[in-house]
Amino acid sequence: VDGLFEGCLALGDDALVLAQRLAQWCSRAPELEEDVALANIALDLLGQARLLLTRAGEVEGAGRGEDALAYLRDEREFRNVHLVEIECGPLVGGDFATTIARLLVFSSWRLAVFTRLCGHADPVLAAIAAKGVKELAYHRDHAAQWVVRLGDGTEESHRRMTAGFERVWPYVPELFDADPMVDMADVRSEVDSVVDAVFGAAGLERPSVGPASRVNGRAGRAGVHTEAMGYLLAEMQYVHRSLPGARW
Amino acid sequence: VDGLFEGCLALGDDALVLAQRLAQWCSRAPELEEDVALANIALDLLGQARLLLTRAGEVEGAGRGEDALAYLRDEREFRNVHLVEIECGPLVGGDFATTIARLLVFSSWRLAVFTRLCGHADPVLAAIAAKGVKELAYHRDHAAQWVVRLGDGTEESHRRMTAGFERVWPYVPELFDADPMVDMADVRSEVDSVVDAVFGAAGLERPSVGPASRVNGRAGRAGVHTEAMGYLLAEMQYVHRSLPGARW
Amino acid sequence: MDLEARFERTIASEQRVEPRDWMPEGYRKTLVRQIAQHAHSEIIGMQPEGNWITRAPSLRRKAILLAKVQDEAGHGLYLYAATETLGADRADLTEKLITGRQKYSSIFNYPTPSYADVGVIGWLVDGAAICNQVPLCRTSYGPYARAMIRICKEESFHQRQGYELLLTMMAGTDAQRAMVQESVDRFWWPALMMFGPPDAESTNSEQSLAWRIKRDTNDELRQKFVDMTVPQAEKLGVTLPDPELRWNAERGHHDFGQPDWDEFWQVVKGNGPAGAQRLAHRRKAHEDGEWVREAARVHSEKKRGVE
Amino acid sequence: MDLEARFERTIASEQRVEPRDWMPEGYRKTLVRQIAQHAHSEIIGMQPEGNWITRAPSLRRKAILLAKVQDEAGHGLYLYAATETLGADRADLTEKLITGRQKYSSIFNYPTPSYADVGVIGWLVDGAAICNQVPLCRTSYGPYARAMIRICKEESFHQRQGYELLLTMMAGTDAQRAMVQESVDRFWWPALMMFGPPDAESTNSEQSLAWRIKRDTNDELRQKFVDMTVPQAEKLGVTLPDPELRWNAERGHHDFGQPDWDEFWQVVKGNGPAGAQRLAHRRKAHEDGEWVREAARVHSEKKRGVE
Repeated sequence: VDGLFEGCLALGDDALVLAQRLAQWCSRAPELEEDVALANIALDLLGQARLLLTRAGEVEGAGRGEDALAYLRDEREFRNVHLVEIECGPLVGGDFATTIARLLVFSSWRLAVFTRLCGHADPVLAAIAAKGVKELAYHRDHAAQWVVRLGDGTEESHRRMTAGFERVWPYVPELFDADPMVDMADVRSEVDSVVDAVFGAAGLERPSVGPASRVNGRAGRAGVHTEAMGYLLAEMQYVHRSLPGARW
Repeated sequence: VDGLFEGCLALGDDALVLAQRLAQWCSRAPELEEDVALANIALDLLGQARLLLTRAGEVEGAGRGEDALAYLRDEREFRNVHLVEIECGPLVGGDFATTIARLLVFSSWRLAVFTRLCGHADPVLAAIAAKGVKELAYHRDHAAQWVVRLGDGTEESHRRMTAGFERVWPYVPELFDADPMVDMADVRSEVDSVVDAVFGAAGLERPSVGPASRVNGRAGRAGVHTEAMGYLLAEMQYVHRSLPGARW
Repeated sequence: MDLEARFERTIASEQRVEPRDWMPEGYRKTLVRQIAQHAHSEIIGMQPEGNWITRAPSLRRKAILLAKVQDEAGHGLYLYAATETLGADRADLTEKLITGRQKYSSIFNYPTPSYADVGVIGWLVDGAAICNQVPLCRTSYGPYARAMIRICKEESFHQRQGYELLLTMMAGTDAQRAMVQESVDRFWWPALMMFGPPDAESTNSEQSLAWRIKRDTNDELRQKFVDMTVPQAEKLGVTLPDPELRWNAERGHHDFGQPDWDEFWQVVKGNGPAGAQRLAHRRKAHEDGEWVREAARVHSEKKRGVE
Repeated sequence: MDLEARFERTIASEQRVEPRDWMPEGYRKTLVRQIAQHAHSEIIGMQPEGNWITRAPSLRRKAILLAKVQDEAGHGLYLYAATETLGADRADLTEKLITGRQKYSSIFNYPTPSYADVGVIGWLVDGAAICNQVPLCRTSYGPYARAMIRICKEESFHQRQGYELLLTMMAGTDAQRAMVQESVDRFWWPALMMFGPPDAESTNSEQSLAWRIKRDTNDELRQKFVDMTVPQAEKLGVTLPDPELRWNAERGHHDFGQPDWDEFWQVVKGNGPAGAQRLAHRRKAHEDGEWVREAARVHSEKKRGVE
């Protein structure tokens, strides 16, 4: 299938990088139940990443497995969107609300994409998508519940939730870049209606900030990343790269 | 000279790691003049590190130069004290006051040590020490001036300066561990009197927090580091390690 | 028959005390303190291993590690729930933890500077914890015993995963083997300290043994752990860093050296190598989350008001 | 002779206007805006390269890079000092920067995802800056011209260092050469944009040329830059990513394509790929430093009171 390698890589990288970001919350969530929930979501995404990268490696046929793809590619070979790599807390770049804002948009988008991929010509990708749909529906609902709680909660939580969406909003349009596998205009209208409904229930306004512009038209899907990505990869890949030939 | 390799390595690692920490302030200092000053101090320490690691490599005679020692050793082979590796701001672990507290203690100690090393039997080490003495005197005075300003300034700055010293104090005793090159009891009394004089001028009390205990008696000088060190090394070494065979 | 006598009989006949049953105030307090300390240990214990999630060297190891640390959060939740059956309040216990008024296991005040520590914590630290905890599955207080049964099952699974990581590393490169040995050298003595001070210096133990909250002495458990661990170390191919360690055929047990008890007391006092860091981390997470918990509370009150 | 005529004569005779001299309000305002914008560019310009200090792949490169970024802070200091000779206030200008009311060079809103960017910024970005700035060494306002002489000298040094890094990398491994080419591909068009929009669309230029604050048009400078850079690219062995780029013997200049001016205006408007990040970084540093500046002020007042 044409573009299958690139498609699996892009979706795999999205999941891998967001799992990495969510794992940073581990032992730092606002309550224990949320620590468990965020770890669950990170584990689901990590599982999706492993299946997708493995499939990408098989399709490529050059002998690269999930770990070769995750640990031995350089930054410009990663195909994830900017939305998953930017810092949204807990340490810098945001807070719990920012993390939830990203999760709502990302999981709504990914659920819409995976739903459509259930009928993909590649049976392996179709099966990965079918499994992922259930997980992503849970992620989206979890995020939506928090958006409503925080949007509706206190003045401070409303302000933070608003700021969180403003922080992530410039990175949303990249999600809808034309894709050979899925009709993204269609996905966009689905995501728009989900997000608008959540905004309505939470008493939030859709942010008015414009999209982040690109570098000669290129962004994450074309391998041009934000400055946060290099630090993320250095941390993720360091042990693997510093012990060449090791088995784990 | 016995212990020369270990001595140069320890002093070189101290300087390298603190230079790395200070460089994180670059573009983040409270005012432009201080951005320039902290970069100057980091550059001096980086220069000392390069000379000391180069000398360590020569003494070892195994063909390792400054970059092999800086970029290709694993964490447990680093010999710096914990004081220089812990996070003291700007991003996490402290603020400008914490950074200044560490700098005062470290540069007072290092100045006392370098003064004594000017007469070392190894002429290269003695020359490095002689050059460093002038630099370190400036670092110490710069830090002392800030401690006085912040200790004496506002209620907030006094509180932060106090907290800064409490943060770094548990890591101070390691500086005075017995050393074959220098009489550390002597160094300790010199440092004590410098620091006490600065505390006096700043209206600060000597902190009462106890020393951080060790791991089976071992700390930084024995290659057992705090958890901050692994992240620092991953960031510092990643590019070098991911391009094997490259020349720079 | 009076309440105290009935309670004593329940204990003596190895039956379980349940939340609705009468119990002496000392029993309740001791239990709350012990279970809370155990819960705190699970929560603080997320940090030393959590330190490696973002850096795990394979995706499979990353998933295993994240799931393990998540289980620790789950254990914390069961245990706090058990304290609530005794009338304690989770928020209050958390406050006691972050202000240093209640302790947690000192082992978590040691740093994890190497990925091998993930394996060694699984093998030695979880191993020691299991030695401590298996008897608690028969502890006299029902909710605690039931939580321990579930926890011990999961801990055994974690221990096997840790040991398996070490087996894999020992079958790897020289650098990997050196990492494992270095980690064992660091964790061996702290693991022995997990059983608490020698019986001669231990307080609180006698009453706890009588109430069957505790079931073995510190020294008995320490011996059991050493005897269990030595053959595992041999199979692994690592050296335990104790020159006095040897089989004593007469006793039918291993003789072994004493940990540095001065270091132990320093660490218990909160001066552990990573002690301040662990508490500061927990405190920051708790304080940073305050606005979220407050918003959730306000939202749920508003919702209740509307319905 | 009236003040205005004397001012015009100073300008016309290529003499310098000094702080004590009378000058038209429009001249003063234009200068403050231009010099402040230049100062802001130096300060914001610390970030894209500063991004690599902690990760520089050799200690020598780390020292060179740190010294360079430090020089940029120094340039910012001279330039803010030049605005102060015109009655401006640094704190006020900083406020205008962090609230987005004054601009800085848009080039710094591009990210630096690769270590090769350090070299390419030195070569192309500093190279373009020098083309823009060399004429300013003869600008009509004395303090600005003198600051520019010093700055241009240091910038040329930085440019040579950047080019030297690229020569070293091109003589290295295939991976290093690929890094350089990828970086050139990203920075070529943004570097061309540094000369501003085409003359036909540029505002403000005419008066600035008349006052000799500016000395060449955007398109003249852009052409000069392209002509200068093409042989350097050949020597380096990189391809400039412009299919229309070729020597035009008739004009005695290179013909070249146009950058994406829509992207340019987006970036100028603040939606650059790293625009929000740059301003947020600067704002955070400024706000985090407020208590320090306040303490220093209070301390020095106390001291003055005592003496």
